[in-house]
Amino acid sequence: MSDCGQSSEPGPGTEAQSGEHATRARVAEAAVEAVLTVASEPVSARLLAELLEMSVERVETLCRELAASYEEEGRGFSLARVAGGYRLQSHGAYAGYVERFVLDGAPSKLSAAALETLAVVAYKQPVSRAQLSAIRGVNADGVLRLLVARGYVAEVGRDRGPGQAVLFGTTQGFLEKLGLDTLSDLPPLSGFVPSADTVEMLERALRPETGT
Amino acid sequence: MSDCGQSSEPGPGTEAQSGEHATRARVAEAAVEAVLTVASEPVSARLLAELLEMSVERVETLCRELAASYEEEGRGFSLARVAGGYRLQSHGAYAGYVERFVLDGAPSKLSAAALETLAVVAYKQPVSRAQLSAIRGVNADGVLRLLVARGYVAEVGRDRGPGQAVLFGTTQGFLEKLGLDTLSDLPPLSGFVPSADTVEMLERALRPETGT
Amino acid sequence: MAYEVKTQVYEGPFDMLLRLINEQRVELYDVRLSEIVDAFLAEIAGLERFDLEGATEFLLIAAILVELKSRRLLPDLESEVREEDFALLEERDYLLSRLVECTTFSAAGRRLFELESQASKSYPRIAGPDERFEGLAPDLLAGVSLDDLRQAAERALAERPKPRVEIEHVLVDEVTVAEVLHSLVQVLGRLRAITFRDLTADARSRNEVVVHFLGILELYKQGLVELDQAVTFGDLVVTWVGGSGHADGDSAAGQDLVGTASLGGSLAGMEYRG
Repeated sequence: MSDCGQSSEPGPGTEAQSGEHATRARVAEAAVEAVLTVASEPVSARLLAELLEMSVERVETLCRELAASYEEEGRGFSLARVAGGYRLQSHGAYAGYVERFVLDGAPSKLSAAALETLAVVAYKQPVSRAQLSAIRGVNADGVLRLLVARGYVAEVGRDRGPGQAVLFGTTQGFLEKLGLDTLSDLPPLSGFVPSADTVEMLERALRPETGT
Repeated sequence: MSDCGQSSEPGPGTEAQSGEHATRARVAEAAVEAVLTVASEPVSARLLAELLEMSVERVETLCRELAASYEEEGRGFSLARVAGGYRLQSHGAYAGYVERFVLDGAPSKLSAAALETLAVVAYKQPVSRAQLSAIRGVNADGVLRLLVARGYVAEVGRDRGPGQAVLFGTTQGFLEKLGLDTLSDLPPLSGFVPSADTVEMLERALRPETGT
Repeated sequence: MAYEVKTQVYEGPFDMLLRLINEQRVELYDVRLSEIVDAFLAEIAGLERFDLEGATEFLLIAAILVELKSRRLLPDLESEVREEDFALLEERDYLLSRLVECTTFSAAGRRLFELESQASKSYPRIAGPDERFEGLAPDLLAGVSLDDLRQAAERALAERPKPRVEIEHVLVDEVTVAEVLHSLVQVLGRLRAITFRDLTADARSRNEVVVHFLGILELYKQGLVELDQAVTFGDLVVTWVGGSGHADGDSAAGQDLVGTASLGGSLAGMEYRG
């Protein structure tokens, strides 16, 4: 076999036909599959809706159902919604095989300091160097440069105040790397405020009494 | 939904488990799906057999069955055997949608990161993945795969050192697209060009950047 | 508990403090100020422009820490509340609020890490259209000029993170409090009483004297020695009251004291650099 079946039915605008590729819904599903197969970046629901000539809502329902069916069937790929669009990706359960194949070597992990700075940018964006440094207690330039080079963070504008400080924010790549659809999918910051116990522990550690 | 289900079982060498990703055959099938999902080039049966730790014959049977099942289910993608390997591609029946997508929706410009990587390959070829990553300060694999898939960059040899890293260079197609006769027609770089030693030093300097 | 702090240029004072306080569960007086100072100095050294605001901020925090540390280290001779204690309390509240903020973002950073680890198990499909659509696919190089390419190369080759200058090896801990404690416990257990002058007669440097003094202070704090000084600036007599069981340097007391080694190390390091 050189290619597995090239029947020539439903293009866009083609009436759904009876048979295997029959129902309208199945055609739409398959069309989404075809488009995502050739995409190299997440495809927005809006663009899919345009291509399929249906409403954005219907596309979203359809993609959700398709994703669920892949999961249920135990497929090696999954349909994920990231960075404002849909994409096909390998299923996390088969990361072992894929990693052997792509030979990436594990991408170098961010240091704790870099992650913390990234968190500040993510939650406080747009944010200036000075604001970052103030929160972390040291100059943030080195870490910031690393985050920019790795594509997590980018300049997003200038402060209108005096000095016109450069402002930083997270990128599309940040969303993709974290598997998030939009920034509003970030877990709420309030969930990370330390507990009363922890604060008390910190407070005790700072208490200037003589310990014994 | 930001990501569609991430169970964490069968890696290579993992015993097949009961449940959704249950049978050994289903695991192998899903592993093939996962690998083909991320592959930009056809993957040989031999390589698949190696990854899956099974015989080439079994891989071929498995791929044939998988291809037939996609066809039967009326999927928008098909598993094709081309040029000595297997790949996922959009199903011919949905070419109309794909064409519209390619014309209207696909990115029409190289990203800044991709252009920089391409430029580094052009000027510093032959270069290895590791050198590229070191120069750009980021893992260059994803971008490199895209450039290879688009035919701008290709493997041009192997490093003679230990590890025999794959070396990349630009293609004839690249020269044609830019209207160049030979690589020596590239405009000269101004300023600092790091030597191989410097690149190696940078690589080393980047290494301790891993998490605490 | 013994611990080692790896100075990482990119880790700031707050990180360091928090890590020590939170995870290592050490007391504040165990925090190596020199680590913090070194990290900060290294940062400053790498700057093209001196960051006055950052430096001031840092000095304030360092000053608070030194103050808090010295109070914890010295015996509680007078317990009356002095006026400056209020100022200290205020500073402490300030430091506390900064640490809480920092803790919050630390936790958020760890969560981001988890999200990324999870997401990185899935690799995106980036194959693009196959050759059937080649004629249609926009040429990604369309509109890219040779000059664009040259500039991209120069950008990529220039925008390298600066190699870090390793500074760890600059610090030479000639002798640590941990080592000194070990020998002090043995010597004192044997001799019972000795003047500080005699105790440090063999010291090769002022560092060693300082480290011995810190060791003695620590033993005093643990109630293992008594100190007697007849006249101001007179000889300090150190008397062992810890019992004979402590003559073994590996005793529980010895273990407990290891944390203080960091302080000795830090002072030795600073002295060395000065």
